[in-house]
Amino acid sequence: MRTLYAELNKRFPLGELTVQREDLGFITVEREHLRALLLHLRDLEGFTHLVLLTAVDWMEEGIFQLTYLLSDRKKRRDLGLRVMIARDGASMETVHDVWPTAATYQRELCEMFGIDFPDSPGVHDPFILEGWTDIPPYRREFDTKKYADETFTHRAGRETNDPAEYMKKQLYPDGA
Amino acid sequence: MKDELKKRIITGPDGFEFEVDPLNDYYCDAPPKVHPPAYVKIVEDLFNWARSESIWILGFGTGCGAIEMRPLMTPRFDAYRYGVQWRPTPRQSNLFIISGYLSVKTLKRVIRSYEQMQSPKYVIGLGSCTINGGMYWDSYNTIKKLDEYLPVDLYIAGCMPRPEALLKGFEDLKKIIRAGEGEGANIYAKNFDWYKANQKKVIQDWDMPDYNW
Amino acid sequence: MVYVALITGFLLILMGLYGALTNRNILRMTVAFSIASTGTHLVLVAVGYIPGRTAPILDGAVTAADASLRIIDPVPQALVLTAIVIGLGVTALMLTYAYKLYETKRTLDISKYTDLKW
Amino acid sequence: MVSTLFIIAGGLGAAFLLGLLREEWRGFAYGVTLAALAFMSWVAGSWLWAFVFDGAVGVDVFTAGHNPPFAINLRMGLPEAVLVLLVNAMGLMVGVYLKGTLMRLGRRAMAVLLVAVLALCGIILTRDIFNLFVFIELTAISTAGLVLLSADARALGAGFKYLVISQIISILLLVGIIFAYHATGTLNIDGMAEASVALMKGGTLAFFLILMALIVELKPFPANGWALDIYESAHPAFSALFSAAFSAAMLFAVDKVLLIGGEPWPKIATGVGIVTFVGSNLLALSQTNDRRLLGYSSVAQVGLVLTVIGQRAVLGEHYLFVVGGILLAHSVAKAGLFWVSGLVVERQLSAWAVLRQNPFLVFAFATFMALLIGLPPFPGFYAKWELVHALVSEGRLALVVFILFGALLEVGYLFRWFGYIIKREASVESAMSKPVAFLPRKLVVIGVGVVSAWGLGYIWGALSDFANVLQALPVLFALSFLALEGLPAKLKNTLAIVGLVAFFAISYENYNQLQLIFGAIILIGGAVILLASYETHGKRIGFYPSAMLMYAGLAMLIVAEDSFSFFVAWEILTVGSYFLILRGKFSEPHALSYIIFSLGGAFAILAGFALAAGGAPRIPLEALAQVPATLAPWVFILLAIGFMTKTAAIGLHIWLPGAHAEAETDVSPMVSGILLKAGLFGLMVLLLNMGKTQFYGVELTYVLLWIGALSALLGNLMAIFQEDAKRLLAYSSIGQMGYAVFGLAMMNHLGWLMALMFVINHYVYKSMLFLSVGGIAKRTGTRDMYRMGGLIALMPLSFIAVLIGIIAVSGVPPLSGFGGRWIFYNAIMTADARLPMILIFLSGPVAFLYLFRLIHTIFLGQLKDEHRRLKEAPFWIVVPQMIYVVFLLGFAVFPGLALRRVDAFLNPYFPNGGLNWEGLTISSDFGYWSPVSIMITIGVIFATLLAWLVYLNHNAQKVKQFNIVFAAERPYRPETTHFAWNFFAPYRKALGFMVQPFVTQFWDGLTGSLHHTAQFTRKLYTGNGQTYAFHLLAFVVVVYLILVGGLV
Amino acid sequence: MFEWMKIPYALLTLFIVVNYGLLMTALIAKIGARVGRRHGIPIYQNYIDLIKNYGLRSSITHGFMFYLGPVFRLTGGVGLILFVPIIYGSEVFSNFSFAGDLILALYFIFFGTLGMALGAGESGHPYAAIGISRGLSQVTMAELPLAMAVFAVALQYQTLSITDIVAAQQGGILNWTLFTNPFAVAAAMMSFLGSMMRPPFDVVLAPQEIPIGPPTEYHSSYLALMQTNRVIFPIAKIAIFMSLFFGGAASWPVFFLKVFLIYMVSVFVGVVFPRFRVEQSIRWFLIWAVPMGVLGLVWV
Repeated sequence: MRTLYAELNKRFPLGELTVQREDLGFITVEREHLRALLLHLRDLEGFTHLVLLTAVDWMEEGIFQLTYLLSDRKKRRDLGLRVMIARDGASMETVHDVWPTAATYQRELCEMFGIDFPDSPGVHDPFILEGWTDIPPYRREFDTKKYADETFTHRAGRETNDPAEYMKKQLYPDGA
Repeated sequence: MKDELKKRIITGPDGFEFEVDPLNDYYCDAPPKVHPPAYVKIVEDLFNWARSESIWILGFGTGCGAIEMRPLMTPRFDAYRYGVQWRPTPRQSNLFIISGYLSVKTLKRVIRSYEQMQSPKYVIGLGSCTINGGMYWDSYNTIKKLDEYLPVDLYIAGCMPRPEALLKGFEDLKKIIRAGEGEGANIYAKNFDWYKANQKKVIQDWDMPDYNW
Repeated sequence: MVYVALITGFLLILMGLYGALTNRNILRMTVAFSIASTGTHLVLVAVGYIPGRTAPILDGAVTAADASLRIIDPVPQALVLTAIVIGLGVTALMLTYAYKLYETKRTLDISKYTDLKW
Repeated sequence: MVSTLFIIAGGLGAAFLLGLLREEWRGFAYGVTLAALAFMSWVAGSWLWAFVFDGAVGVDVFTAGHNPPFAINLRMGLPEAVLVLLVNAMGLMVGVYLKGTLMRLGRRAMAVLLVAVLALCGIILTRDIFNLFVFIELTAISTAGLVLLSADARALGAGFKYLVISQIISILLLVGIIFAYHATGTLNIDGMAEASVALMKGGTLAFFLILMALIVELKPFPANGWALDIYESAHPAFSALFSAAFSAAMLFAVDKVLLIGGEPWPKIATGVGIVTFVGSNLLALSQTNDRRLLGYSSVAQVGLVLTVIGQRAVLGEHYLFVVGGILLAHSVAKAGLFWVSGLVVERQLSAWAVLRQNPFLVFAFATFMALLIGLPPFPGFYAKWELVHALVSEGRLALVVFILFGALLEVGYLFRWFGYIIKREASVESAMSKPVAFLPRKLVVIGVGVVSAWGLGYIWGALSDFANVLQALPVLFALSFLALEGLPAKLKNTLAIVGLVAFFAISYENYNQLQLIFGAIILIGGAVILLASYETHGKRIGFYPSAMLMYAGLAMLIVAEDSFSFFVAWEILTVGSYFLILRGKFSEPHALSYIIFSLGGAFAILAGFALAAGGAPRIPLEALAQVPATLAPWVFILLAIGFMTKTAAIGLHIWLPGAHAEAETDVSPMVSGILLKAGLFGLMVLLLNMGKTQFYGVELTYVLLWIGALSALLGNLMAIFQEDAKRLLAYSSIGQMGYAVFGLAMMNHLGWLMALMFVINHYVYKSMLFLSVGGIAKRTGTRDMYRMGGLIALMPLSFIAVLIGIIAVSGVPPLSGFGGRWIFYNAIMTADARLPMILIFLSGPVAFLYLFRLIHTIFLGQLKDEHRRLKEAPFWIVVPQMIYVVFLLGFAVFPGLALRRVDAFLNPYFPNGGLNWEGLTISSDFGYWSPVSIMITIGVIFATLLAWLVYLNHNAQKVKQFNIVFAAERPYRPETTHFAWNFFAPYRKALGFMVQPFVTQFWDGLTGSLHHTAQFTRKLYTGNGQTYAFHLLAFVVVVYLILVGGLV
Repeated sequence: MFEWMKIPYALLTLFIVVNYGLLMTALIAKIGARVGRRHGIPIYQNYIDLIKNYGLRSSITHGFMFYLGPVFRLTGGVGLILFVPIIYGSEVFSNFSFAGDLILALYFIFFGTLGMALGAGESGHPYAAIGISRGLSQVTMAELPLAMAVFAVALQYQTLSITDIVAAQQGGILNWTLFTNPFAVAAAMMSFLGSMMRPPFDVVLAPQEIPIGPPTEYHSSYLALMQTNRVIFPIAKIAIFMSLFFGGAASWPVFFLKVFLIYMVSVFVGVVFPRFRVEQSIRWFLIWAVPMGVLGLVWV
């Protein structure tokens, strides 16, 4: 993994490398190098598979972190590329032409985080939220509980317990 | 709303132009009717007995409970013994098992399928999610109380209940039917506006007729 | 003598035809055809000629009475006269055509006049 | 009577007079010219009148008061009179036609025209061989002069080439003449003929040269490039003269000269003629220039006449009739076509579409075309009949084959051209939008041509030994619609219906049972279909003459008693139906393949009849039974092939789908429901009279059995893969006809009964289905079934028609189709062959597939957006359908009404295995069937159950088309929800190999290779005058070598 | 003159056949279940289902043909049973066989198919159309060996009357067509497999792929009518097979037994083999059944 990083670093200006496992690492890259890097990884380094594309909402920093997780099946290693983009008017270049599967992930990100991917096919079509009018639900400013309370009727008499506490009480009623 | 559902101007083969309103022209918009039981009691009793002994389930797995329904067909549980069998189309089914949580998107399909079943028809809510949301009680995208949206005859609690519980549920449902209390379809028709209001509250892009025949 | 004339006639015909088929120039072709017709005329006359007799002209030398014994067959003579006249006409027409053709394309090469074919 | 000499003198005198006139007096000069031509024509006409009506005998005119050989003599006999009249009249017409050009060029041009005409008369009249030479040279010179009339600069080159050729010819001729003279001592043709023996001793070559010189003047293939160039570039009026009059005169000269030669020489004429006929027609296939095409055609026709001249001995007393028929037909037709070509600005064939602006011109073209091809009632038809019969009786079969093949080629390109005229868009330059003004003067000339064409037809009909086609009532009725073209279509339709019904009423008495069935279908059935024609508006020009011609042919066919009248009827119905089919919007190629197959089949029939006749001019149809055993199988095969082109048996079927599918709404049922029956009728006549026939040990009916079975299976299989509803029905017709052929070929009582039942049923349900589908196509604007769907509620009547139709077709009880199936099974119980049954067994259920598809994809399934406001099919299209529905229901219950009579009719022919009609039950030797019981039983059960269901479901909610269970989703568009396209995809996967278009590929390959041959061979004509001269010499040499070889 | 007594006799036949059919199909379902080590449905389950479906309260209709579909279907079944002489030698149970012979029966089979297809088509459901397309494609090819076998039998006995054919097979088991023309019978039985809508030829109904195929939109009493037909029709068909190939039946017990055994042929095959696609089954018929039929034809 480190050799790969060293190799890549010769060609692209890369951020730091986080090695999670021997076969799984994450690299932070600049947005403008992403595409070239992806193509390089896909065509020359054997990362043929886009495992997933997901986002993390760093609300406090005002950024979204996009993670492109790639897999090299021959060498059994995975590499995640992190790209930071601005949270306001979030938008990112589409990579569906590199991996067609990306279109689906991008559609999901668009719906859940409100990140736009111009030119990605069907990116604005509803994915699982048909007729959603509120702000995208995975943004952290979205208050799920409040929304659920307002939208859905709850059955009276429901109790909520902390499972650990509750089981403790059930199994050891004497507090031992 | 999808483009296909919007009104459009069509030119006929003879050059005549006219408007097509898909929601009106392609879908029947009659409201459901209340179907009274047979006039003669003994006939109704016979029918109810037959209904209870011939429960055809709509094969529609909405949540994780669908996994629990499959074993009923296997030799171990063999629900066929009780006159229970699965049908591939709502038209021919009598029992709709809501097997677990219902997302809003699925609810729309469930309503549609339910309305396409013929009366009398029954609904079983399987698992806690259908009762009060269960572990999804605070989810932004699942309904919490099934009977707000559909007339439920029977709930089977658990997360998830085992197939045996389902079999027991069938037996209880049979009793309900035989007692002439499985009138969910009529309740739905009677309280149609209320159900619709509830449904439309969560389904915000309501783009179908009120009743899906 | 008769045979000489006959053979000469046929030679002329063949020469004429050969010339007409090998020369591309329209004027040359016309000339070649003239040669060939001359050959034909020669053949005509030669066929009608009987050795030792005189021309079929009834004058002092030949009287009407002995004409049938003294003169050669007059019919070919008549024919040849007609043929010559006609040949002249045709040749004249060909020359007219040659002139007209030349006016259109400024060439006398017959192989250039193949607009019509197939 | 005026002396013949006045013809020559008149022309010559006028020409001299013209020379004296002042250049400016053009009008006067023109008047003189026309007057001279008219005078010459009058002289010729008066002679002809005298010969025909006053019984005058031929006279010889001796010039200079001497007898030949000392003087030139002219002869005037009947043929001379006819030809001279032809030449002069043609000259007169050309004079009129050329008015503009002549006035522009002045008196000299007029003089040349006069000289040309008189020279031609001279060629015809003279009996002196040298005089012939002189006239020929005169002709050559004047021709070269007249070529210059053309505005086309290329004509110069053509004229020069012609001069080159004529030089060579004159050399050949002169040399030949002088040696012939030398050998015989005379220049008189008759004298030479008397001295033939002496001539042939030493002067063979001399005679050969004379003959070749004349033949070469007739433009034999392939030494005829020069002539084609003239045709292409000369003024069309002159080309008319060149083609019609020159050829006629030269042919007569050849005919005269051949007298000298005696025995072996006519063979040369025949040989050269037939090569020319076939070769030129073949080359004409790939022509796109109209005048050059006409040139090829002219050359070919002259070749045909030459062929016939060579067969003089065979024809005997009919010689003049045959030669005259072909020659005059050719002259008038070709002249007419050249005149018409003068009205068309552009030279490619499709530019003739401009003629559409004037229906008269279309009619004229059709007349000339029919005249040229020899369709009834024109002279060529009678001539062809006589010719083929005579040739066949002498055993000259190869010649017949070549003649017919050449004629078929001619049919090909002429009808293709006609198709262009009717269907093609005129090119941009001659913009159809602005009507072209046709000069009335020229129209009159063409009109004279048309009138003479029909006149000739009448004359030849009267002269023939047979009934005059133009006196047959049905034909007259059909032709009378030509005169009524100006009336509105609805009125004409009424007349037509009344005519058909009235004719049936008249003929009813005389029909036997078989004829009655066919007669009822053709006349009454035709009238019912015509009801649908009330739907059309306007005048519908061209429809009624064609349709009535077809019906006339059909009506004459079923009452025909001898081979000739049968064949006449056959050709008439073929032609009529061709015009009908051609009316369809996109039917041009299909109509063409229809006419080619049909006329090809007709030629086979002609040959078959000729073979069977054995020298007699015609035979009663019953006499087919007495054909000697050695010939019988051949006759059988030829006739069967001919008839099967109409029933579209597999292999000969490729014309049918397009022709039926592309035809107009009310035409499709006519050509499908009625026309196909003609082929069946033919087969019935054939089988009734010839019965089982062995061919090298193979039973021919057994072969028919296989053909029928294969047609049934493959027709049906192809039908299920069609997307086009009418095409589907058309392919189904192939299958249905296969069934009928199969039934006939079984040669037993029930097989025939089944075939007849099919005849009735197929007429009814195919007409009904075609009308129904046609009505729907009219409303929806498409014939593709997958574009329709869900029309049941909008077009309930059409639906009922189709429903009843498909139940009847598929043979499901209780409708009448079942009767057919039942009889079929009983019939095959006694048939000898078992294996072909398997194919039939399969084709039955397969039929079910396409029928279901028809009803499903059109009426059921999803209604499309654009069809939501459709109305029921037009009233008049629905009316006949409802009549059919009622009939089908009635026929289902009481099939005995028709079948019983047929059953009785068949008894004499097939005494065993008839049906027993006692009570309500029909029984055979094997089984039984009671239509009434079936109907009642099914009816009661059905009604009971329906009542029960309605009772249970009386309050069912009526829902709309998208209220379907769609896996919890819902459909968005009807197009994506209607399962219709490629409906039987699995079938294609499994059995698609059986519907590979092998037959189409075969015919494509055949026509393709013909075209390629033509394309390749015509490169021979390089356009170089020298090459042409070389061709000529080589031709002479080759013929000589062949001749020497042949004589040795 | 029509004997009116035939009507009650016919109703009696119908009654017996319906009840037998209901029980037999349940029994066969049970046997199928036992193969899968289940208990399966109760033997009277078919009655309950039938009553239940007749007793449903609501229904919808897609149009006129939608109504007619089941009517056609059941008319086909009932008509077929009435046109076939059920019990050999019995005047009472010969029903309306006087109306027509074997050919009538064979062609009348299509009556219901056609009506059903039309009704299903009217529902507008693409799955219905797909199912019809498959069903028709398959049945045409399955018909071929049957037609050949029937023809062979008719030739063999020189009659098209079912009664006569049965008569010719009397007098011992070896007189059955099964033994006198085994090839024809083999072909016919293969065809039989193809027409019974059981594996491997049940792709028409494929419940998960094209939910139940043609009847996908049918419900309530429509479905009940079709269910009624589903018990009558196979029995009628088997009765024909039995008469043609297996010596017919001279009494009801023999009838019951033979029908059951013949039905079991398709069940045996069905529980063992997986499903064919349509083109596969067409090829199968062409390769195996058609040659059998040819042999049967040649054999006669």
